[in-house]
Amino acid sequence: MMDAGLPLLEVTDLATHFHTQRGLLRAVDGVSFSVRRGQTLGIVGESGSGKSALARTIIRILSKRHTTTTGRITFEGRDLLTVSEPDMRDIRGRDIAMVFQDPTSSLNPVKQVGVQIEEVLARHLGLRGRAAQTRAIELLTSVGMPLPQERLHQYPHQLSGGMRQRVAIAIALACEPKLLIADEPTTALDVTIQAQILDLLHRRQKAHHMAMILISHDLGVVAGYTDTVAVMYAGQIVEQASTRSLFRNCRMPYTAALMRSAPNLSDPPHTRLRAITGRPPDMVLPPPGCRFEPRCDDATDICRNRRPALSASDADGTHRYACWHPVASPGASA
Amino acid sequence: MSPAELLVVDDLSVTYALPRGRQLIAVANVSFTVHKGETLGLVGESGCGKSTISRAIMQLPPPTGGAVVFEGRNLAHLDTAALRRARTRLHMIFQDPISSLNPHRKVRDIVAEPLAIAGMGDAEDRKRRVRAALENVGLDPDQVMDRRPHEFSGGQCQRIAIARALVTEPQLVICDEPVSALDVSVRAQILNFLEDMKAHYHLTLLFISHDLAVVKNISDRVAVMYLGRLCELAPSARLYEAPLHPYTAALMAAIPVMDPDRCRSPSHLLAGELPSPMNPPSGCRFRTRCPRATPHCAAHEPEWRETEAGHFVACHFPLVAPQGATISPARQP
Amino acid sequence: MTSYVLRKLLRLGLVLLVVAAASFLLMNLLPGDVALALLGNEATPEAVAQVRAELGLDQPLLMRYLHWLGGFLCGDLGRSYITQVPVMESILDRLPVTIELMLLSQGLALLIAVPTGVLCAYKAGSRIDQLANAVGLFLLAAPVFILAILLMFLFALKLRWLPSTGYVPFMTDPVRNLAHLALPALAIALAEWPSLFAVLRGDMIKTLQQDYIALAKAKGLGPAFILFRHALRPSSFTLVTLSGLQIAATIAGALVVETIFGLPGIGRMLTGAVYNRDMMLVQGCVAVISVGYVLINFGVDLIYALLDPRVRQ
Amino acid sequence: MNALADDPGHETASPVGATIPMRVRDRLGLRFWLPAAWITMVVVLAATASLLPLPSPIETDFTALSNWPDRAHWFGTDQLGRDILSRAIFGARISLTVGLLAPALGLGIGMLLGMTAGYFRGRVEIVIGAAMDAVMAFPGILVVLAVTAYVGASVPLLVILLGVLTVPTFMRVARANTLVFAQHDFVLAARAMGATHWRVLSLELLPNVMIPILIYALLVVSRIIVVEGVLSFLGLSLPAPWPTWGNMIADGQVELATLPYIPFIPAALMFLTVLSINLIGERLRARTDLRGSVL
Repeated sequence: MMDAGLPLLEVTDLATHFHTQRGLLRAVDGVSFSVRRGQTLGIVGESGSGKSALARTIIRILSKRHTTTTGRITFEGRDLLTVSEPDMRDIRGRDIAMVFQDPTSSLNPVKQVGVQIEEVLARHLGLRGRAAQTRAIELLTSVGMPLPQERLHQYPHQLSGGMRQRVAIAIALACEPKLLIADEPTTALDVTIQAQILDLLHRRQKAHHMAMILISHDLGVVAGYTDTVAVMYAGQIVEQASTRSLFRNCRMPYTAALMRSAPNLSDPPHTRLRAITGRPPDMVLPPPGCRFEPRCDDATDICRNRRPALSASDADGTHRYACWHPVASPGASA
Repeated sequence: MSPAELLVVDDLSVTYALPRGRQLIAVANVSFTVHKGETLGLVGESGCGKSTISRAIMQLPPPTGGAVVFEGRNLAHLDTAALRRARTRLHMIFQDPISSLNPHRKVRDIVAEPLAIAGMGDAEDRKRRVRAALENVGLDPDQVMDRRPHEFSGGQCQRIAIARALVTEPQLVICDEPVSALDVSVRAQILNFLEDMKAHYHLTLLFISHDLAVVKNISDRVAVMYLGRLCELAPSARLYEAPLHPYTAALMAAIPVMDPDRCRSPSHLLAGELPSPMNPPSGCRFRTRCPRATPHCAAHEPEWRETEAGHFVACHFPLVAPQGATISPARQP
Repeated sequence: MTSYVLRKLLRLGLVLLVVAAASFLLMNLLPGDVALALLGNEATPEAVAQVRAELGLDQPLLMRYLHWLGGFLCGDLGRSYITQVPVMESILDRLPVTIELMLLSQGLALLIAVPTGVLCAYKAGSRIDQLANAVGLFLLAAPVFILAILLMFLFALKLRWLPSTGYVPFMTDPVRNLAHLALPALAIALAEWPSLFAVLRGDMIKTLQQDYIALAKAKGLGPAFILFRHALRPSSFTLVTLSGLQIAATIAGALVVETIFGLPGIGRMLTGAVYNRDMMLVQGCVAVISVGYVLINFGVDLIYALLDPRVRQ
Repeated sequence: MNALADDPGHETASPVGATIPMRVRDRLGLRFWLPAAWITMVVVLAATASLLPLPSPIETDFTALSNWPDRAHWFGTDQLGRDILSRAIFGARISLTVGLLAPALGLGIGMLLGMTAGYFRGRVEIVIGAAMDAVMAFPGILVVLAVTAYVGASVPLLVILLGVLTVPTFMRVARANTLVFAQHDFVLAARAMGATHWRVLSLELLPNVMIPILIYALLVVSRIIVVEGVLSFLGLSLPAPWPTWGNMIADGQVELATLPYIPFIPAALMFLTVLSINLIGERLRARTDLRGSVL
């Protein structure tokens, strides 16, 4: 890679605030990260952590009337927040594509599958008619769709959930984007289908040397398919590391608690789960200090009063966490 | 029937009539027993019929075939009054805690409803029981009794729903995906809490979920369903150590594990999609996606048999047991 | 699709039979005697009996119905009691005026409602949306006859831009024809607009929140393409159904508006027939209008199926 | 899923033990109270019309023909010298009687049928649906025209006819809401506890269905007032010389060019009344939490 040194996407101090009746809701509140070409970044968080809002902010599809966005989103050297809307439309679908959570609602119910694929081809590649159709069939074949030719004239309701998600992926891959944002792409699917779809995304990504942001609430999903992981809590990234380092060596109590609270197949039956008490904070009135403080076992006064910055824990600075009292790392002398 | 057998589901079938004379067989010939004091997990993907079973047990509507025997009595044969009495000993908890509480009623009325329906106790007695139930689920009765469900979070609503299920001190509680709508952190709270309640009230649970990890955690025994039929039933630990049915194995392999180093080979992936329940495959219903399927599987429906004590499977070619002994398809129990 | 159309056709046949039977029964089961109504209370019993025989009223109900239905199917609706002109002839004479009025008004209503509905949904909450909603609220409160009188007062009597009453056939002079129909059609259209607008706007706002609109944006498609090619069709189901049902309101509007503006349409004829207790004419008008209404709603069902692939199965 | 799919706001009710969350209650405001005051005034005047010191609404006064509004006759007199204020107040009686009673009748029957159809489904629903379709196959106004042509117009007849004609729409709203709420698990939960159908319908479903249907009923009231106006405009409501807003407008329309106040005063009253009801309905709809209801 010529520019392997430069990240493809660099997000700096990004904040997205929704205007609600109750006040300003800080869905994304000061988030920074970067994604390199061909890499996969996982973003993990519970519902309400701001991960979907973050994805929609990056491709700028949130309503301008109801949101305020600040910060910088540098994609291939351009700040997406200052790019004009027509230019942004050229980027969406061609350079950055997105796969949504529920394929039942993310495909237009009154349009044939083929039309929905072909309109991206027409929009960005100028392909129309027979050429577009041939390409659409190729795309459907590449996402493992049985009988692709017949699918072109079917409507979404005639397909199963897994197949609909394959169509959504075909649409996303149509212009061979440089970055794919997959927002909980398998949450609405059964486990066996989830495995198929994750595997498909992984293979297509490798084939196109595409960068990917894989958003999920499930640490297990993220563990298997990402290079780096960012953990989000209450609109902020609280820990960020290479996937291996995060799962082997997590420092933020929230990440640790999240890992412990999910039941594990390898544990014997009736193993007591280590639940996190309480609930995520109200994002209209977030706690002034660390946002996890009200639920954290190790919280002290400093946690209540001062917000911890995202700081590096290892020598090369790739493992970073925001915590005053990090979990002891087995390798480090804390 | 032994006294330990609290609920016996025998050859249960649920069939829906569809327009133009078609039939949807949602559940076909399912048999299992729930012993007093245990937790039986029922696991399967969407559309496998697990929720239909829970409703058939509750007689909502009664199953189209087979019998549901609770505390030694066939529920389908009970008259209205007797069935209503039986329902005080048999309760249900639902997936979506918010949807399972009427938004227009106060918590005190919601929790008292089973008592009111069964006509148990006088007003004073009911109030006392409601308070006790709310306290037991960790809610302060004075704080919550006069509020309505929308003022609570999902996890709290689930506690209220559990208080309602426990207020008549039932024997058996059917939990239909009780934690699927909750976030990971809240899910653990509710799962722990169900274990506590089970101990406190000496409950027996039938726990239905699509999530194997959750089911394994809470259950003593686990039954696996696919497309309206049981595939396998075994003690929880045993099932996970040595699954016999290829579907069970595939289901386990598909669960994402929190380990970045675990190898994910595509060979573990189950190919294809769930066939339509309106037109299920002949013979073994899993054969269209089964890596071990042979023409024999298409022609013959596998028998439900016990391969070792307490381990049942319905498969012509079960997987090799870890001891190294192959269970040949010809050997009958 | 074929089976859907066949099912709807079967239903159409049944509904038409019900409508025919109901139109007939309405006139024949209600208390009161047509002959007596025609001749007045001082009529001699002999005269009444004679009229009853002439009208076939002495036959059993079923026979009368079959006789009437046979006539109805052949386009024979009997003769007016008063003018003796065949009912069908009078209706065919007046029908074009009413049909033109309804087409103009419904077309005008949709022509205003679709762009305003789409625009206000896209800019929901903005000034223009608030304004449109306020206008809608006011128009919704203004019955069609008040609008008609107001329009007539302003544009015909005060400003004298358009004629107040009268009618010129389209074939004679298209411009004057349209001039005569402009105010009546506008009155009905303005009365129809608020509900069509509100329904489309509401559905469109819901559609615009769907994930497939987010996906359309994520594809890089422009707002006009998204609004009209992605969002409009799934948002128009209720609108289509409503504009079929609204024909009923348009008919009520036509009755009044034709009377106010002196248009020689079927509505004015029906109102006159009601005053004159010309039962044959009333029955004929009711039957024809009802059949037309049923046919329009059958057409609406078909359009619905064209719009939404999910209902075809 | 909307743009705020990840909206953390939905999990924000404070935990038990902390302060009880205040529901954001915006005030009803002038847009509610002004129309409400107007409706109250119209209702009170109409109800006490015969007790008020008003000139007779039907007696003609040839000394005061077509007087423009002045101090003696606040709203002027019509071509026959009748006091328009008095006629307007008496006319309000008809509008309100028909406008309130007909929807009440329709709501009663429609809700019963709609809840039955939506809850029991199956054949009951098919039969009720078909019956409603048959009623709706006719343009309602024609039925009223035809029947009044035959039996002669009267207020009770109008109430019954218009009431019956509103049954299908009430039934649809009731059924749609019943369908929605019947799918909620709380209905299944009640059945699982052994609640009778009657208990489920009256305790679990009725409170949920009632609110959207009452708000819808306000819309129907305003619509029926308009329809009564159309009918009396066509001379098919109360026979002359008794006043209704509709026939006052019709009578006045003849002299529209020279005496516009005669039709426009009752027209304005009717407009304000209908507008007020719509405003109240809109305000209540915005204020009430109709999550999940179908309207």
